[in-house]
Amino acid sequence: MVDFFGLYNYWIVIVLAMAGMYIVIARGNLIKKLVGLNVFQASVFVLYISFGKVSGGTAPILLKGVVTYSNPLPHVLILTAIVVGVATTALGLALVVRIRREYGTIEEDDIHSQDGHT
Amino acid sequence: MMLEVIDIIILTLMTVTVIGIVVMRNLLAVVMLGGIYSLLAASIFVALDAVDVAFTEAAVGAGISTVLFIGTLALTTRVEKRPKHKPLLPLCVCIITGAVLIYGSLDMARFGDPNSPANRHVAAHYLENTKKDTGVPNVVTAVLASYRGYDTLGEVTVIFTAGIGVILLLGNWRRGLKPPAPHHEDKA
Amino acid sequence: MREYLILRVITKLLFPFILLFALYVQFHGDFGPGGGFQAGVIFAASFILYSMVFGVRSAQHVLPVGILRAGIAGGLLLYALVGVVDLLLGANYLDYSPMSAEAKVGQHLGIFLVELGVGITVASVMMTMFFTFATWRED
Amino acid sequence: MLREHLPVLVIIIPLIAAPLCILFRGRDQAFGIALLATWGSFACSAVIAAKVMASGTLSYELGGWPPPIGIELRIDALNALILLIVSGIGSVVAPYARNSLLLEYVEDRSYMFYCAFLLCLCGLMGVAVTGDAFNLFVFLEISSLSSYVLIALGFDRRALTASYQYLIMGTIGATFIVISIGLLYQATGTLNMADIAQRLPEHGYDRTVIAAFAFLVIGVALKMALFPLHQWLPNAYSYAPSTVSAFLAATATKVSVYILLRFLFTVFGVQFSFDILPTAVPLTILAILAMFIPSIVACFEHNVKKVLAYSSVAQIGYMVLGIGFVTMTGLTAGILHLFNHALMKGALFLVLGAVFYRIGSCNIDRMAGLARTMPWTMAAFVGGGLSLIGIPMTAGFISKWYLIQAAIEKGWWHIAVLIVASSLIAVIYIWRVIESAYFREPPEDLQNVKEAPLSLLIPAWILVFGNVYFGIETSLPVSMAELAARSLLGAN
Repeated sequence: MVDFFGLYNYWIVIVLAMAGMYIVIARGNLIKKLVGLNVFQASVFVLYISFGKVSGGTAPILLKGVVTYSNPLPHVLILTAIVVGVATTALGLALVVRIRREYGTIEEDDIHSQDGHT
Repeated sequence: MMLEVIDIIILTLMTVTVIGIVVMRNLLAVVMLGGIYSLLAASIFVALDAVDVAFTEAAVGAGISTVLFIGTLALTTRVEKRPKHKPLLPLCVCIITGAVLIYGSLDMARFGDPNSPANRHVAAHYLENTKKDTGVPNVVTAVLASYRGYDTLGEVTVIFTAGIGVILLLGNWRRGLKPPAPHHEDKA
Repeated sequence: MREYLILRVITKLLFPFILLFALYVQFHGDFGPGGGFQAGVIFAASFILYSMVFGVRSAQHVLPVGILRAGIAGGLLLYALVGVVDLLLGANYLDYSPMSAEAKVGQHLGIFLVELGVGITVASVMMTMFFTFATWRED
Repeated sequence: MLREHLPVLVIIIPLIAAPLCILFRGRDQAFGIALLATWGSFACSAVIAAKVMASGTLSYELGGWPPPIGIELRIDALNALILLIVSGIGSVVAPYARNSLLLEYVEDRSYMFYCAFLLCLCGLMGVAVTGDAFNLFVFLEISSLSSYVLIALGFDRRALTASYQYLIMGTIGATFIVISIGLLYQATGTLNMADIAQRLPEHGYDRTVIAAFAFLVIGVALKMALFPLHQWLPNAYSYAPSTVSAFLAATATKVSVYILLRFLFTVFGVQFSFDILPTAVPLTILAILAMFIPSIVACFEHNVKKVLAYSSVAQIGYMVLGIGFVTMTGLTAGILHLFNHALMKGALFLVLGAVFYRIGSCNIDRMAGLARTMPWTMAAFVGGGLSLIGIPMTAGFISKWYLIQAAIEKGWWHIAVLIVASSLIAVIYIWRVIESAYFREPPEDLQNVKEAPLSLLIPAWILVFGNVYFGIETSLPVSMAELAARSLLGAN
């Protein structure tokens, strides 16, 4: 039972991440794919932050009288990763807007049929 | 124990949100649920002591990203078409990938273990020496801007790239985007 | 958006406080949660709110495209040049210690400057992105 | 005084030049800045390479923090070679862009094109010098984001969808790499690659490490377009502007191959990657499939850019095949091919840019009879094509020769035969283009096409000349590749 509680956090997050990835690769709507990508990445971020949690610790801002802090390094990494994520999303959306103008649709299937399966 | 309870509640809410995102075809609803997902992730970050990350995720994931998504919806369309294919292959890919990750998680240090390798070695060094080295009490800021300042330089470059990219792709330029004609003669 | 009187009044009331909060997050990031990135996003959020209620044109009156572009480039440049200054002072790239007589003070100064660079670039990029999406028209 | 700071200078020169392009605006100012920056970092790379060959691995501590506390730049022969390739191709392509149609297309935002180009260069070189696993991801994303933008600038609307597809696949790949780095961090508590390598054997190769390995290989395979994860590449390279295709085809996938090499051999270690896990077998099988299937597809394509793009997927196969041998000769061959392929694909795509400049198409039928009107351009194509096939006296021959030797050394005769057979397919798709250009009548509207301007011909010919030069005078790439292979194999 203890063992289960030690890992359940990881498992739920893994399932969420895979649901996000599923949306990315299974759906044909270009905007929905990007939402899925965000879900996928956000779940991986939660996984990272889970690695750095220390039971009984507090946020890593040094204070007098506190001995146990959670691990600051995953926080730093994920701060960077969040920025990379939003940058990707913004670029992806700009592409979607342009695709919509050129093709009149944002569904993958319609785009393929317009381009004759190339 | 309190932490575990909060954790389970938020994770359950996140699961419900993701199911909503998969099922719904109204893109505005999907985008809003995506924002809610980020907000829930931010609250879990608070529970896991990552206040800086929570702050950022709430501002970016639930804020700016959602605004940009809604802006795109206004310029494109609101409803997703009904999917045609049976998504068997993607489903298999995701199940296998998830299985590999869960397999990998079996040998991980348990959640919250203060003696896991991740929480010792380099991380312990930061917690011990930040005050002495930089005089900054927020260890996350110190690591971000000084110990791993080069990473942050890269991060700023990434956001810079995205800004340039959006301007290049969507900016209002004098001429529309007409492909140039080939040059049969040399330019004067 | 003439008819939304409450929205307009509340926005005008909130606007300075959001800006103030952004500045607080920017300059207090060493001591509490926050830093350049969060501050930049909040700063941008205030202008995004303003332009949603009063229109992009009036927001761009205060922040024309040229200034935003300069901000995008300037923030990154500030960050990178702090490192170059360290090089010229004889230290390794991004080693802030020699920027002051005492290493600890130098570190603090360096962190302050690079966080400022981050804030400027992030705020300018976020606002630029929003304005670009908002003013884009299909022709 | 600046000599010791060279490893970081090579990155920050383009990084500082990029925002300067935005501040100065103006087509000519941006061009000047970009040219100075790329040539500057090429000069730095050359000095670094000389230093590494003379005195061994360079290490640079960013922020003055010793690794693993801070981020370390670490350059051995392999990194130095990659740096040379990326900055060298960048230096040739930067002046080429000025006169190609691309700048007319982007018109008043041409300074932004140069900015994105510099960012891409900076990202690729940043990946090549860093010794920190997470930093590698950050710079990989700089290069990826800027290449999405550059590809989307293509004249055809399909460039947009190609770029979008690349963005999705690339981000999934990058996220896989992040997951892998996270698992490694969770197991070892460090992000410095040398430190991970040192601590992994102590930690033991448990299930977490195996999962990290799987995610890394798949993530990198997506980024480097290893068959069958290559779907994004053909469209991305065919619809991107020629300048961009030339730059990316010659550098981007190479850097991904470098990441694979670095992680398989240095971080995870030869023993874990190849003795404990049976990685060599699937890699070899995929490599052989990659050598054949995309090559055969290339034989049926009408867009010559697409032919070359599919051929790029095939060439990745050769590199991975060399890695899969896990011998000194095999690795040398793989690394050599990395260098040589950059030369030949760069040359060929630059030639196509010149063709497009004059006739506005890269269709094989539109290129009929082109050798009459554009003899120098088509001669350059023949030069690059011969190298791609692997004719003696060209660079392409050298790497294939090493590859065959490696196969024979292992006693795998059938693989040696397969290498020759796949080269014959390359003969077919290159010959189709040559046949059309030399032995067919030009279309009526293209009777009076003029030769391409020198500003486009000279860069293309520089690379063609490189193909011949390094096919005869092989000591530089071979000695660097051998040194790199030795350090990869000897690291464990």
